[in-house]
Amino acid sequence: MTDIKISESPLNVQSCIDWVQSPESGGIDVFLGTVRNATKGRPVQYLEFEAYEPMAIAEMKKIAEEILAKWPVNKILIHHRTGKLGVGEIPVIIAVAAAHRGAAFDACRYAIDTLKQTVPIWKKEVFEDGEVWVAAHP
Amino acid sequence: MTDIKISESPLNVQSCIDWVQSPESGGIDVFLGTVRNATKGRPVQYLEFEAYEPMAIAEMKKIAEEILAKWPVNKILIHHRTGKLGVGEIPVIIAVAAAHRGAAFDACRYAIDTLKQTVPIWKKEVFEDGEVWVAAHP
Amino acid sequence: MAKVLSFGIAKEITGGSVVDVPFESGITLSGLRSLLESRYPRLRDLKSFAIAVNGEYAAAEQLINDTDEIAIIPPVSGG
Amino acid sequence: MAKVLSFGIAKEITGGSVVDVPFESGITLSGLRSLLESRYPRLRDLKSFAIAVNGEYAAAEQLINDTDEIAIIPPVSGG
Repeated sequence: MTDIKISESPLNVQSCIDWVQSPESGGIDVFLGTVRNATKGRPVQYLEFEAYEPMAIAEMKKIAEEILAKWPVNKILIHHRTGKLGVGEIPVIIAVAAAHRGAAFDACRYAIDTLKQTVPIWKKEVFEDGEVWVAAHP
Repeated sequence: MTDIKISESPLNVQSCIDWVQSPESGGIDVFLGTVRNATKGRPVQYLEFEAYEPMAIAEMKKIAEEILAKWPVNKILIHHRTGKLGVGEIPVIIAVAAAHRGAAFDACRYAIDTLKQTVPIWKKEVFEDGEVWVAAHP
Repeated sequence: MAKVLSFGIAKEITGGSVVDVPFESGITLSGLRSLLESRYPRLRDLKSFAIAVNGEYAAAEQLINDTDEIAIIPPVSGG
Repeated sequence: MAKVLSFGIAKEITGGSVVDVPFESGITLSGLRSLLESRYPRLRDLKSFAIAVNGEYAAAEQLINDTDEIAIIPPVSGG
Protein backbone atom coordinates (compact mmCIF):
# COMPACT_ATOMS: atom_id res chain seq x y z
CA MET A 1 0.00 0.00 0.00
CA THR A 2 1.21 3.46 -0.80
CA ASP A 3 0.25 6.95 0.36
CA ILE A 4 1.65 9.74 -1.82
CA LYS A 5 0.82 13.37 -1.25
CA ILE A 6 1.92 16.92 -1.99
CA SER A 7 0.57 19.52 0.37
CA GLU A 8 0.93 23.19 1.23
CA SER A 9 0.05 22.48 4.87
CA PRO A 10 2.52 21.33 7.52
CA LEU A 11 3.17 17.59 7.46
CA ASN A 12 2.14 15.59 10.50
CA VAL A 13 4.74 12.99 11.43
CA GLN A 14 2.59 11.10 13.89
CA SER A 15 -0.26 10.57 11.45
CA CYS A 16 2.22 9.38 8.80
CA ILE A 17 3.63 6.83 11.23
CA ASP A 18 0.13 5.75 12.24
CA TRP A 19 -0.66 5.16 8.57
CA VAL A 20 2.35 2.92 7.84
CA GLN A 21 2.06 0.85 10.98
CA SER A 22 0.51 -2.58 10.67
CA PRO A 23 0.46 -5.82 12.66
CA GLU A 24 2.54 -7.50 9.93
CA SER A 25 5.41 -5.03 10.28
CA GLY A 26 8.31 -5.39 12.68
CA GLY A 27 10.18 -2.27 11.69
CA ILE A 28 9.50 1.20 10.34
CA ASP A 29 12.11 3.52 8.96
CA VAL A 30 11.13 7.15 8.73
CA PHE A 31 13.12 9.85 6.98
CA LEU A 32 12.34 13.48 7.73
CA GLY A 33 13.90 16.27 5.74
CA THR A 34 14.24 19.41 7.85
CA VAL A 35 15.09 22.95 6.82
CA ARG A 36 18.62 23.84 7.94
CA ASN A 37 19.54 27.27 9.20
CA ALA A 38 22.50 27.67 6.85
CA THR A 39 23.98 26.52 3.53
CA LYS A 40 27.77 26.53 3.36
CA GLY A 41 27.82 28.87 6.33
CA ARG A 42 25.36 31.36 4.82
CA PRO A 43 22.30 31.86 7.06
CA VAL A 44 19.04 30.72 5.42
CA GLN A 45 15.89 32.70 6.11
CA TYR A 46 13.44 30.28 4.54
CA LEU A 47 13.02 27.86 1.65
CA GLU A 48 10.38 28.02 -1.00
CA PHE A 49 9.27 24.77 -2.66
CA GLU A 50 7.51 24.55 -5.99
CA ALA A 51 6.21 21.38 -7.65
CA TYR A 52 4.96 20.36 -11.08
CA GLU A 53 2.30 18.64 -9.11
CA PRO A 54 0.68 16.00 -11.33
CA MET A 55 4.06 14.86 -12.62
CA ALA A 56 5.62 14.96 -9.15
CA ILE A 57 2.83 12.76 -7.80
CA ALA A 58 3.29 10.37 -10.73
CA GLU A 59 7.07 10.18 -10.18
CA MET A 60 6.62 9.59 -6.45
CA LYS A 61 4.18 6.79 -7.24
CA LYS A 62 6.75 5.27 -9.57
CA ILE A 63 9.30 5.26 -6.76
CA ALA A 64 6.84 3.56 -4.43
CA GLU A 65 5.91 0.95 -7.05
CA GLU A 66 9.55 0.21 -7.78
CA ILE A 67 10.18 -0.28 -4.08
CA LEU A 68 7.23 -2.64 -3.71
CA ALA A 69 8.63 -4.68 -6.61
CA LYS A 70 12.17 -4.68 -5.25
CA TRP A 71 11.91 -5.10 -1.45
CA PRO A 72 9.58 -7.04 0.87
CA VAL A 73 7.93 -3.99 2.39
CA ASN A 74 4.32 -3.59 3.51
CA LYS A 75 3.59 0.12 3.28
CA ILE A 76 5.25 3.21 1.85
CA LEU A 77 4.31 6.80 2.49
CA ILE A 78 5.85 9.81 0.73
CA HIS A 79 4.56 13.28 1.62
CA HIS A 80 6.15 16.45 0.30
CA ARG A 81 5.35 20.02 1.15
CA THR A 82 5.29 23.05 -1.10
CA GLY A 83 5.37 26.78 -0.37
CA LYS A 84 7.45 28.68 2.14
CA LEU A 85 9.13 26.69 4.92
CA GLY A 86 11.05 28.19 7.80
CA VAL A 87 14.07 26.71 9.56
CA GLY A 88 13.16 23.45 11.34
CA GLU A 89 10.07 22.80 9.21
CA ILE A 90 9.68 19.49 7.39
CA PRO A 91 9.65 19.49 3.57
CA VAL A 92 9.48 15.72 3.21
CA ILE A 93 8.47 12.63 5.15
CA ILE A 94 9.14 9.13 3.88
CA ALA A 95 8.00 6.20 5.99
CA VAL A 96 8.44 2.53 5.11
CA ALA A 97 7.13 -0.39 7.14
CA ALA A 98 8.37 -3.94 6.60
CA ALA A 99 8.40 -7.27 8.38
CA HIS A 100 12.17 -6.90 8.82
CA ARG A 101 14.19 -3.76 9.29
CA GLY A 102 16.77 -4.23 6.53
CA ALA A 103 14.17 -3.79 3.80
CA ALA A 104 12.66 -0.77 5.55
CA PHE A 105 16.05 0.98 5.75
CA ASP A 106 17.06 0.12 2.19
CA ALA A 107 13.72 1.17 0.72
CA CYS A 108 13.49 4.42 2.68
CA ARG A 109 16.95 5.47 1.62
CA TYR A 110 16.28 4.52 -1.98
CA ALA A 111 13.09 6.57 -1.89
CA ILE A 112 14.70 9.81 -0.73
CA ASP A 113 17.76 9.37 -2.98
CA THR A 114 15.54 8.77 -6.01
CA LEU A 115 13.08 11.52 -5.11
CA LYS A 116 15.95 13.99 -5.12
CA GLN A 117 16.94 12.86 -8.61
CA THR A 118 13.67 12.45 -10.44
CA VAL A 119 10.70 14.17 -8.79
CA PRO A 120 9.94 17.59 -10.32
CA ILE A 121 10.07 19.68 -7.17
CA TRP A 122 12.35 22.68 -6.81
CA LYS A 123 13.56 24.70 -3.87
CA LYS A 124 14.77 28.23 -3.65
CA GLU A 125 16.95 29.20 -0.71
CA VAL A 126 16.23 32.69 0.49
CA PHE A 127 19.09 34.50 2.24
CA GLU A 128 19.13 37.96 3.75
CA ASP A 129 20.83 39.32 0.66
CA GLY A 130 19.59 37.18 -2.19
CA GLU A 131 18.08 33.89 -3.30
CA VAL A 132 19.25 30.80 -5.14
CA TRP A 133 17.42 27.96 -6.91
CA VAL A 134 19.23 24.96 -5.47
CA ALA A 135 21.25 22.86 -7.94
CA ALA A 136 20.17 24.95 -10.94
CA HIS A 137 23.61 26.03 -12.10
CA PRO A 138 26.89 24.10 -12.43
CA MET B 1 23.97 15.26 22.27
CA THR B 2 22.45 11.98 23.29
CA ASP B 3 19.21 10.95 24.97
CA ILE B 4 19.20 7.36 26.24
CA LYS B 5 16.30 5.89 28.16
CA ILE B 6 14.69 2.65 29.26
CA SER B 7 11.08 2.94 30.25
CA GLU B 8 8.09 0.82 31.17
CA SER B 9 5.70 3.41 29.73
CA PRO B 10 4.73 3.68 26.06
CA LEU B 11 7.29 5.56 23.95
CA ASN B 12 6.17 8.80 22.36
CA VAL B 13 7.45 9.13 18.81
CA GLN B 14 6.59 12.80 18.40
CA SER B 15 8.45 13.90 21.50
CA CYS B 16 11.49 11.85 20.42
CA ILE B 17 11.48 13.59 17.05
CA ASP B 18 11.03 16.98 18.69
CA TRP B 19 14.08 16.26 20.84
CA VAL B 20 16.42 15.35 17.96
CA GLN B 21 15.37 18.20 15.71
CA SER B 22 17.68 21.20 15.54
CA PRO B 23 18.28 24.11 13.18
CA GLU B 24 21.66 22.62 12.21
CA SER B 25 20.11 19.38 10.96
CA GLY B 26 18.88 18.76 7.44
CA GLY B 27 17.80 15.17 7.89
CA ILE B 28 16.48 12.88 10.60
CA ASP B 29 16.31 9.12 10.33
CA VAL B 30 14.01 7.41 12.78
CA PHE B 31 13.78 3.68 13.32
CA LEU B 32 10.79 2.25 15.13
CA GLY B 33 10.64 -1.36 16.15
CA THR B 34 7.07 -2.61 16.25
CA VAL B 35 5.64 -5.81 17.67
CA ARG B 36 4.62 -8.16 14.86
CA ASN B 37 1.55 -10.34 15.07
CA ALA B 38 3.41 -13.54 14.18
CA THR B 39 6.82 -15.23 14.20
CA LYS B 40 7.36 -17.78 11.45
CA GLY B 41 3.62 -17.97 10.96
CA ARG B 42 2.85 -18.58 14.64
CA PRO B 43 0.50 -15.92 16.08
CA VAL B 44 2.11 -13.82 18.82
CA GLN B 45 -0.06 -12.68 21.72
CA TYR B 46 2.41 -10.28 23.27
CA LEU B 47 6.11 -9.77 23.95
CA GLU B 48 7.72 -9.31 27.30
CA PHE B 49 10.94 -7.31 27.52
CA GLU B 50 13.39 -7.48 30.39
CA ALA B 51 16.54 -5.38 30.79
CA TYR B 52 19.64 -5.43 32.97
CA GLU B 53 18.97 -1.76 33.25
CA PRO B 54 22.18 -0.04 34.40
CA MET B 55 24.27 -2.10 31.98
CA ALA B 56 21.76 -1.66 29.15
CA ILE B 57 21.86 2.10 29.61
CA ALA B 58 25.67 2.01 29.65
CA GLU B 59 25.80 -0.10 26.46
CA MET B 60 23.33 2.20 24.69
CA LYS B 61 25.46 5.19 25.70
CA LYS B 62 28.51 3.43 24.25
CA ILE B 63 26.68 3.00 20.95
CA ALA B 64 25.74 6.69 20.90
CA GLU B 65 29.30 7.77 21.75
CA GLU B 66 30.75 5.53 19.05
CA ILE B 67 28.36 7.04 16.54
CA LEU B 68 29.28 10.59 17.53
CA ALA B 69 32.94 9.67 17.01
CA LYS B 70 32.30 7.97 13.68
CA TRP B 71 29.71 10.07 11.81
CA PRO B 72 28.95 13.80 11.57
CA VAL B 73 25.63 13.64 13.41
CA ASN B 74 24.15 16.22 15.75
CA LYS B 75 21.81 14.30 18.03
CA ILE B 76 21.07 10.67 18.84
CA LEU B 77 18.15 9.33 20.82
CA ILE B 78 17.70 5.69 21.84
CA HIS B 79 14.64 4.76 23.89
CA HIS B 80 13.76 1.17 24.75
CA ARG B 81 10.71 -0.15 26.51
CA THR B 82 10.43 -2.97 29.00
CA GLY B 83 7.48 -5.01 30.21
CA LYS B 84 4.58 -6.43 28.25
CA LEU B 85 3.97 -5.08 24.74
CA GLY B 86 1.05 -6.01 22.54
CA VAL B 87 1.03 -6.28 18.74
CA GLY B 88 1.69 -2.89 17.13
CA GLU B 89 3.36 -1.41 20.19
CA ILE B 90 6.84 0.10 19.94
CA PRO B 91 9.71 -1.55 21.85
CA VAL B 92 12.41 0.75 20.50
CA ILE B 93 12.85 4.17 18.93
CA ILE B 94 16.14 5.36 17.53
CA ALA B 95 16.34 8.83 16.06
CA VAL B 96 19.42 10.44 14.55
CA ALA B 97 19.65 13.99 13.26
CA ALA B 98 22.50 15.15 11.03
CA ALA B 99 23.34 17.98 8.67
CA HIS B 100 23.20 15.51 5.77
CA ARG B 101 21.02 12.45 5.40
CA GLY B 102 23.71 9.86 4.62
CA ALA B 103 25.18 10.07 8.11
CA ALA B 104 21.72 9.96 9.71
CA PHE B 105 20.82 6.74 7.83
CA ASP B 106 24.19 5.07 8.46
CA ALA B 107 24.22 5.94 12.14
CA CYS B 108 20.61 4.93 12.77
CA ARG B 109 21.11 1.56 11.16
CA TYR B 110 24.36 1.00 13.01
CA ALA B 111 22.60 1.86 16.27
CA ILE B 112 19.80 -0.70 15.90
CA ASP B 113 22.13 -3.40 14.52
CA THR B 114 24.55 -2.92 17.42
CA LEU B 115 21.81 -2.63 20.03
CA LYS B 116 20.54 -6.03 18.97
CA GLN B 117 24.02 -7.49 19.44
CA THR B 118 25.30 -5.89 22.64
CA VAL B 119 22.59 -4.33 24.80
CA PRO B 120 21.43 -6.63 27.64
CA ILE B 121 17.72 -6.63 26.90
CA TRP B 122 15.75 -9.83 26.34
CA LYS B 123 12.39 -10.56 24.87
CA LYS B 124 10.06 -13.45 25.39
CA GLU B 125 7.47 -14.20 22.74
CA VAL B 126 4.22 -15.37 24.23
CA PHE B 127 2.05 -17.59 22.02
CA GLU B 128 -1.32 -19.09 22.78
CA ASP B 129 0.32 -22.41 23.61
CA GLY B 130 3.71 -21.48 25.01
CA GLU B 131 6.51 -18.97 25.25
CA VAL B 132 10.04 -18.61 23.91
CA TRP B 133 13.00 -16.44 24.92
CA VAL B 134 14.05 -15.13 21.52
CA ALA B 135 17.52 -16.21 20.28
CA ALA B 136 18.30 -18.11 23.50
CA HIS B 137 18.83 -21.53 21.96
CA PRO B 138 20.71 -22.62 18.82
CA MET C 1 2.27 27.12 -31.31
CA ALA C 2 2.10 25.38 -27.93
CA LYS C 3 1.93 26.30 -24.31
CA VAL C 4 5.10 25.42 -22.41
CA LEU C 5 5.11 25.17 -18.62
CA SER C 6 8.18 26.18 -16.76
CA PHE C 7 9.22 25.83 -13.14
CA GLY C 8 11.85 27.01 -10.69
CA ILE C 9 14.74 28.82 -12.35
CA ALA C 10 13.24 28.07 -15.79
CA LYS C 11 10.22 30.19 -14.93
CA GLU C 12 12.53 33.13 -14.33
CA ILE C 13 14.34 32.47 -17.60
CA THR C 14 11.24 32.17 -19.77
CA GLY C 15 9.48 34.98 -17.92
CA GLY C 16 6.39 33.06 -16.82
CA SER C 17 4.99 29.77 -15.64
CA VAL C 18 3.24 29.29 -19.01
CA VAL C 19 4.69 30.70 -22.22
CA ASP C 20 3.61 30.36 -25.83
CA VAL C 21 6.25 28.80 -28.05
CA PRO C 22 5.62 28.55 -31.80
CA PHE C 23 6.62 25.23 -33.37
CA GLU C 24 5.27 22.72 -35.89
CA SER C 25 3.64 19.54 -34.63
CA GLY C 26 5.87 16.57 -35.37
CA ILE C 27 9.09 18.19 -34.19
CA THR C 28 11.36 15.89 -32.20
CA LEU C 29 12.06 16.55 -28.56
CA SER C 30 15.67 17.39 -29.43
CA GLY C 31 14.40 19.82 -32.08
CA LEU C 32 12.18 21.46 -29.49
CA ARG C 33 15.11 21.61 -27.07
CA SER C 34 17.24 23.53 -29.61
CA LEU C 35 14.33 25.84 -30.33
CA LEU C 36 13.85 26.56 -26.61
CA GLU C 37 17.58 27.11 -26.16
CA SER C 38 17.73 29.68 -28.95
CA ARG C 39 14.58 31.40 -27.75
CA TYR C 40 15.78 31.42 -24.10
CA PRO C 41 19.62 31.32 -24.25
CA ARG C 42 19.99 31.36 -20.46
CA LEU C 43 18.65 27.77 -20.42
CA ARG C 44 22.16 26.86 -21.63
CA ASP C 45 23.62 28.19 -18.37
CA LEU C 46 21.74 25.60 -16.33
CA LYS C 47 23.49 22.50 -15.06
CA SER C 48 21.01 20.61 -17.26
CA PHE C 49 17.33 20.63 -18.11
CA ALA C 50 14.85 17.98 -19.13
CA ILE C 51 11.63 18.29 -21.08
CA ALA C 52 8.52 16.50 -19.93
CA VAL C 53 5.74 15.64 -22.37
CA ASN C 54 2.34 15.01 -20.87
CA GLY C 55 3.83 14.64 -17.43
CA GLU C 56 6.56 12.15 -18.36
CA TYR C 57 10.26 12.56 -18.98
CA ALA C 58 10.60 12.27 -22.77
CA ALA C 59 13.34 10.81 -24.98
CA ALA C 60 15.29 12.89 -27.53
CA GLU C 61 13.70 11.20 -30.56
CA GLN C 62 10.10 11.49 -29.30
CA LEU C 63 7.78 13.44 -31.65
CA ILE C 64 5.90 16.35 -30.12
CA ASN C 65 2.48 17.72 -31.01
CA ASP C 66 1.37 21.22 -30.15
CA THR C 67 -1.51 19.74 -28.16
CA ASP C 68 0.92 17.96 -25.79
CA GLU C 69 1.56 19.37 -22.36
CA ILE C 70 5.19 20.38 -22.51
CA ALA C 71 7.20 21.36 -19.44
CA ILE C 72 10.75 22.58 -18.96
CA ILE C 73 12.26 20.71 -16.01
CA PRO C 74 15.40 22.37 -14.63
CA PRO C 75 17.53 20.34 -12.16
CA VAL C 76 15.18 19.14 -9.44
CA SER C 77 15.92 19.82 -5.79
CA GLY C 78 13.10 18.43 -3.70
CA GLY C 79 13.48 16.75 -0.35
CA MET D 1 30.20 -16.62 47.90
CA ALA D 2 28.77 -13.97 45.60
CA LYS D 3 25.43 -12.89 44.36
CA VAL D 4 24.92 -13.58 40.66
CA LEU D 5 22.23 -11.78 38.69
CA SER D 6 20.51 -13.60 35.91
CA PHE D 7 18.14 -12.50 33.19
CA GLY D 8 15.83 -13.87 30.54
CA ILE D 9 16.22 -17.59 29.98
CA ALA D 10 19.14 -17.64 32.46
CA LYS D 11 16.78 -16.62 35.25
CA GLU D 12 14.68 -19.68 34.51
CA ILE D 13 17.78 -21.88 34.47
CA THR D 14 19.24 -20.62 37.75
CA GLY D 15 15.85 -20.41 39.38
CA GLY D 16 15.90 -16.73 40.32
CA SER D 17 16.99 -13.26 39.33
CA VAL D 18 19.65 -13.29 42.08
CA VAL D 19 21.30 -16.50 43.23
CA ASP D 20 24.15 -17.15 45.65
CA VAL D 21 27.12 -18.87 44.07
CA PRO D 22 30.04 -19.92 46.27
CA PHE D 23 33.50 -19.20 44.84
CA GLU D 24 36.86 -17.84 45.99
CA SER D 25 37.81 -14.28 45.17
CA GLY D 26 40.54 -14.21 42.55
CA ILE D 27 38.93 -16.79 40.30
CA THR D 28 39.19 -15.98 36.59
CA LEU D 29 36.11 -15.28 34.55
CA SER D 30 36.61 -18.53 32.64
CA GLY D 31 36.88 -20.35 35.97
CA LEU D 32 33.63 -18.80 37.10
CA ARG D 33 32.05 -19.75 33.78
CA SER D 34 32.97 -23.45 34.28
CA LEU D 35 31.66 -23.28 37.82
CA LEU D 36 28.34 -21.80 36.67
CA GLU D 37 28.06 -24.38 33.88
CA SER D 38 28.54 -27.29 36.29
CA ARG D 39 26.14 -25.78 38.82
CA TYR D 40 23.53 -24.99 36.13
CA PRO D 41 24.15 -27.49 33.29
CA ARG D 42 21.30 -26.11 31.16
CA LEU D 43 23.44 -23.01 30.55
CA ARG D 44 25.34 -25.25 28.13
CA ASP D 45 22.19 -25.61 26.01
CA LEU D 46 22.12 -21.88 25.27
CA LYS D 47 23.38 -20.54 21.96
CA SER D 48 25.96 -18.70 24.08
CA PHE D 49 26.17 -16.70 27.26
CA ALA D 50 28.39 -13.89 28.47
CA ILE D 51 29.27 -12.84 31.98
CA ALA D 52 29.22 -9.20 32.95
CA VAL D 53 31.29 -7.92 35.87
CA ASN D 54 30.18 -4.64 37.41
CA GLY D 55 27.99 -3.90 34.43
CA GLU D 56 30.62 -4.53 31.72
CA TYR D 57 31.25 -7.48 29.44
CA ALA D 58 34.32 -9.16 30.93
CA ALA D 59 37.25 -10.97 29.32
CA ALA D 60 38.04 -14.65 30.03
CA GLU D 61 41.23 -13.88 31.96
CA GLN D 62 39.70 -11.18 34.15
CA LEU D 63 39.95 -11.89 37.92
CA ILE D 64 36.70 -11.79 39.89
CA ASN D 65 36.09 -10.80 43.49
CA ASP D 66 33.06 -11.90 45.43
CA THR D 67 32.17 -8.23 45.95
CA ASP D 68 31.83 -7.69 42.17
CA GLU D 69 28.39 -7.47 40.62
CA ILE D 70 28.26 -10.54 38.43
CA ALA D 71 25.55 -11.13 35.85
CA ILE D 72 24.80 -13.99 33.49
CA ILE D 73 23.96 -12.53 30.07
CA PRO D 74 22.21 -15.01 27.77
CA PRO D 75 21.90 -14.08 24.06
CA VAL D 76 20.38 -10.60 23.95
CA SER D 77 17.26 -9.93 21.89
CA GLY D 78 16.27 -6.29 22.36
CA GLY D 79 14.87 -4.06 19.66
